[in-house]
Amino acid sequence: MEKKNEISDLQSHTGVKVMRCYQCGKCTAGCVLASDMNYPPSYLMRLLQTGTKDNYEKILSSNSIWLCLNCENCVGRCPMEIDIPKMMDYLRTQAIAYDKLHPDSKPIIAFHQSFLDSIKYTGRLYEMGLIAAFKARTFRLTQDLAIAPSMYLKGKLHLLPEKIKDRRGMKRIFAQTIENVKTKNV
Amino acid sequence: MKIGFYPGCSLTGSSREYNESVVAIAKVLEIELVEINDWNCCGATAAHSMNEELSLSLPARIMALAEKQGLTDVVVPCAACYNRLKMTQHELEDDLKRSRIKEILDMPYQGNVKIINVLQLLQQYGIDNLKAKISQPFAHKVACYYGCLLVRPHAILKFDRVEDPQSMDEMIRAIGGSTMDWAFKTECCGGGFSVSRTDLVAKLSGNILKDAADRGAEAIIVACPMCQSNLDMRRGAINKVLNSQIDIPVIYITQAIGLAMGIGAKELGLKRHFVTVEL
Amino acid sequence: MSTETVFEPKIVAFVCNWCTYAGADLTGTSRLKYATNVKIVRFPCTGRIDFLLLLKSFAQGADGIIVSGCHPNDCHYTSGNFHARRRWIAFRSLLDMMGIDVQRIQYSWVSAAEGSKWADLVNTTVANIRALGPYTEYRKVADYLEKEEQNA
Amino acid sequence: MSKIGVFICHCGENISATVDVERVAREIGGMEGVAHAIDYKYMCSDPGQTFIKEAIKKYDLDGVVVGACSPRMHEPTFRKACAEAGLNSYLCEMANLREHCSWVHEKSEETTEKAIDLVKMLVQKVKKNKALESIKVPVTKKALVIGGGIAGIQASLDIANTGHQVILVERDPSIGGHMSQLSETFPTLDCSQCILTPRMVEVAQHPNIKLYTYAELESLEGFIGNFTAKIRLKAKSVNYSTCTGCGACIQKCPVKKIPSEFNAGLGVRTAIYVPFPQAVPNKPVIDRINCNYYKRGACKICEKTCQVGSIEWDKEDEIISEQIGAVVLATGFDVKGTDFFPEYGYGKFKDVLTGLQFERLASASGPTLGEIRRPSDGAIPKKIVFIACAGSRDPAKGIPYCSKICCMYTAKHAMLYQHKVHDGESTVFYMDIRAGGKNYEEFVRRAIEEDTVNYIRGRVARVYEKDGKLIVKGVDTLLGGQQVEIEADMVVLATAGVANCGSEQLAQKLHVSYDPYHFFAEAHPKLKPVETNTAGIFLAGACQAPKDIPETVGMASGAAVKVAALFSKDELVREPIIAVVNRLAPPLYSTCVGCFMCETACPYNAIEHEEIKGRDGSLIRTIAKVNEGLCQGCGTCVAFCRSKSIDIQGYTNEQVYAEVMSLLND
Repeated sequence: MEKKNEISDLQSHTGVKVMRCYQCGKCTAGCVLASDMNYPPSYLMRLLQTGTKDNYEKILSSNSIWLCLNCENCVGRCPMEIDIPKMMDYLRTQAIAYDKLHPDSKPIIAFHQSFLDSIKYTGRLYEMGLIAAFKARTFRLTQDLAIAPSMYLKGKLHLLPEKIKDRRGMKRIFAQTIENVKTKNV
Repeated sequence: MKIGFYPGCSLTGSSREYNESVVAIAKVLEIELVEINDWNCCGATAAHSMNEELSLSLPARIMALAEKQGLTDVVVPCAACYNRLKMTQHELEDDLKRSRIKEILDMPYQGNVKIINVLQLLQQYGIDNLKAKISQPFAHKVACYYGCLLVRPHAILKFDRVEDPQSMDEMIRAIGGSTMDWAFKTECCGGGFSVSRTDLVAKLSGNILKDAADRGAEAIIVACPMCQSNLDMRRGAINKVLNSQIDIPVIYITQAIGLAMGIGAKELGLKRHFVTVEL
Repeated sequence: MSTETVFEPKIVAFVCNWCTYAGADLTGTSRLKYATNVKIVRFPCTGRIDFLLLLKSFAQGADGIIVSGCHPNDCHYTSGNFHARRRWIAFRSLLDMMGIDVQRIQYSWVSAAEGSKWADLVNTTVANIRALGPYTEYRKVADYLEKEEQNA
Repeated sequence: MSKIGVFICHCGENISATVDVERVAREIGGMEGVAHAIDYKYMCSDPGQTFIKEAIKKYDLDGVVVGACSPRMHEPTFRKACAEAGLNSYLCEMANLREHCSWVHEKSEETTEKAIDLVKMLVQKVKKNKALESIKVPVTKKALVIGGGIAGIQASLDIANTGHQVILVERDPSIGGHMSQLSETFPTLDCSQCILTPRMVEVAQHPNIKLYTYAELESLEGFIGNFTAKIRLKAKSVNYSTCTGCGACIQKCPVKKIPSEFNAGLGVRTAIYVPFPQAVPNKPVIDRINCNYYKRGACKICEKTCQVGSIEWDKEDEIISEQIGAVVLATGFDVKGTDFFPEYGYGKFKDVLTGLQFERLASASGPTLGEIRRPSDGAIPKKIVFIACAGSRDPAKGIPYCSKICCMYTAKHAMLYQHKVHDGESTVFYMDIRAGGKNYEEFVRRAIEEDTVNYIRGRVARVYEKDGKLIVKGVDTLLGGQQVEIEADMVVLATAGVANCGSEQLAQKLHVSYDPYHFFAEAHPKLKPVETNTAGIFLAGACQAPKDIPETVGMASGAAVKVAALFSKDELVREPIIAVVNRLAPPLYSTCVGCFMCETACPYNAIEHEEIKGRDGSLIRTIAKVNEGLCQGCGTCVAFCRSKSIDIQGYTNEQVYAEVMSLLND
């Protein structure tokens, strides 16, 4: 019987069995951002295998979980078919609850939040609004100043958002999921 | 031929040329695209990075609407949307998750709509039938770039080969072009970091662009708005990293086919690219 | 799960010596755990199994039965398991006629190398029979058998 | 009223840890008809057996039940003990309290109660047991060895040297198997052919060995000591009695571009060919699929060149029949190709090779005469990468098990490369180095320390081609997952060792069991590694699981000894587990009505017709009779018999009914 802890939660939630990993490193070998991560995927698997709280917190406060692009190269090549990307999704949601987020996560979360806000209010992605909101969140006022206008000129940016009719429905979805504090990932 | 159509946000905005080219060739091929009424955004990377239930609810709503509209097959040109919809369908085979998501949506959801990408649509239409519509063979040597979301995870998408896929290459050859063996067909371009981590996008997209250039590609062919915008819009940043001047255009498979059918560059949205397209 | 409230079915397994009996031995050497409800009766081959014996078992109050031997083509005696399978197909209709739920008999193949398959087979069968509940109409079968014996 | 003795074994703690053995003995002791019941730590031990023997005498027992391990393990042991104490051995039964009870259940009431039920069941059975006399059958002292690799060669020679006849059947045109393809062998680096070819010649010349090459087993019937094997001699299209093996035909054959099996596809051969120069027999066969004459009816150049007129165009496959007493299976293994690995290029890169292909490159008899050269352009690779576990230990794309030999041959390959290409750089990507074996670890250390092979602990994600180089993207997990990129000229995959193609069908022909990977299954993982579950059929070498040469040779000799032991007697005793038709006093004679349903059911044609005649010789009735020699005791006839006149000894209706009744009415 395995004892109830962060790892067992992660396993029961994602269906990943961390002990299946025999540390061959194939995931890391093929990971496009491994060299930018605090802990490359295989190392992260090993941290999980130790089952200690310290190592689990190391992971939550690392940039690895935020730099993972979910490109699925690792799981596609893993001899043991360990779904690392699915695990990363889970770890990200856990990290948000945990207050020591790695600085690298800030712009990424900011982008995601701006993105989701746009969907919440319009039902679709309002790119102009997204960029504006993102700048506001990150104070990267100058970024993309060069391309934004030409995007507009090429008809790639709308000044006004497209809105769907059933915006109430959208709000309800958000209220019951991401805004619902009790929301445990299914 | 009549089929459901989910354009997704990019195709109405930053990648509208993809939409334009899809619509343009569909017209020639006499495929009627029936857009899903009041469709919403699939949530893309943002949703599944932040909250699983949300990442399932958004695509589920889209498919529920399609069902309500009586659509049995839906074509999804955007690889990201295609991937999210397929993954959601898979996840919701689990009864617990399905009932929870139905409760969130409070809409009926069967999960039996067939989700296909543009390449699958063209395969269904038939490569030979496609050939019949070619008036100006696309006589160019190109690198077909599939990216991640179109082919992975193979176990769930079950589309093409996981490494070195061929479906786009076959199509290019069918319209008179030549393709190449190259090394970055399915490596990631940086996807969702387009805005948040342009530095990483420049690095990853750089590797891809360089390999294609080294092997003498005249163009890179894609079927994903994220790949296209990273390789095209971010070209300035990329060339800085590589410190070189690579000016290979990045065009959609549908644009290539459109050109071969003799459709005008403007109608195919080729004027909207950042890297000028002269093919 | 509180065992006292759960119905513990009586299940007899008729298995062949070469494949399934050996497979069940492997389950043991692999230390895989399964329910105690099933008890194995060893036969040289499933071809030996006289299906009247199964009726007898029901008549004597068995709630369920497992019949398992070698996979097709793997029979130690070339064709015994084929004969068993043919007879089983015929036998099923007889069961229907007598109002015995076919689900009470689990017919399967477990090779000498399939220790884990045996454990799964036992556990799923026990679960299924538990769901079906105790077999109560054995009197009917008993009467039928008495008639049979008179005829014979 | 019967007097049964019951003996419950603790098996050390294997049984007593989860079963309350004292209680089992106590409750069984109270059973009707049980005269004596005890429990003891090790029943199979000498004192344990003595308990049984003494009890038989003291209580004048007429039946014994031992509650211990599986009868498949110790039934012979305890039956022998009973016989020694004067009790007919077939009055002894075993209740399987270990494999079927203590090992598969947790310690609990239920477990102990199940144990009690199992013992009761056997007590009720044994009450119905009858004393049986074992059957004596003659032994045909001739062995069939299937497969002419090192395993088959060793087994054949060892059996032949005990003075017994051997028939060696090889599928290919020559014996030698994989070993003949190897360059040098670990851990001594002596040349494979130098040690193998003398053995091959010895086989060909041995007076007790009949060699059939280019032949396959068609069918096997019968039982231990008395098999009939049908062997298909594939048409060689060359008459070996006249052919001198001069090779002129091979020189002249116009079809020259057929990939050579012997060179693992790296070399080419002709349509009429001898697989390799040292082949035994050193005479050619015509490969009819590729021969011009068989393809389009014209050519016949070989016939024109042949001085002695040995070409036989119309020769057809021939099926011969041999009487034999034992079989040794030595069909070896196969290697997975490179094409199943997507990330290593689906086999499309010419310079990505399998280990076996590298052996051919390194071998003096190979396509490059032992020089390491790239198949693509013939250049000498200056950088070479070896990838271990390419398919092994890979449930997703390959096989879950460890192929065992790869760690050693990869070290050998790297070493050979360094010896042949002095300015070369070799890298090995590995997960673990499994070098258990005499002088094996030392060998690997030598590769690393003296031959400067660069060992990197980690797997390779992918290999791709660029500017004529193979870019290998790997990782060094010992540096916390640092990525490693190598521009290699050649990549060698240590692909998995898998069961030989057709092994499943062969197993079915022989009625031996096989594992999920189609390797043949041994009778017991520890104590019967060379026996199969089918008496008289033995295993040698890699057909049971991947093995290196020393292990294979050891196992082959083991199998040979088993055969020799079997042949050391003129007749062997068979269990009398056979069917019998009941006989009664006149006027009934038998309840058999002569419907002969049994005859239709019997897989062995063991049912004969017996005429019952009156004193005046007039025919009264014809009833079924079982031929003891042919009956194998499957009992199918019993299930078919409407009048319940045929029954099978050891599993009679009475016995099995008693078992079932006991289980259900407690």
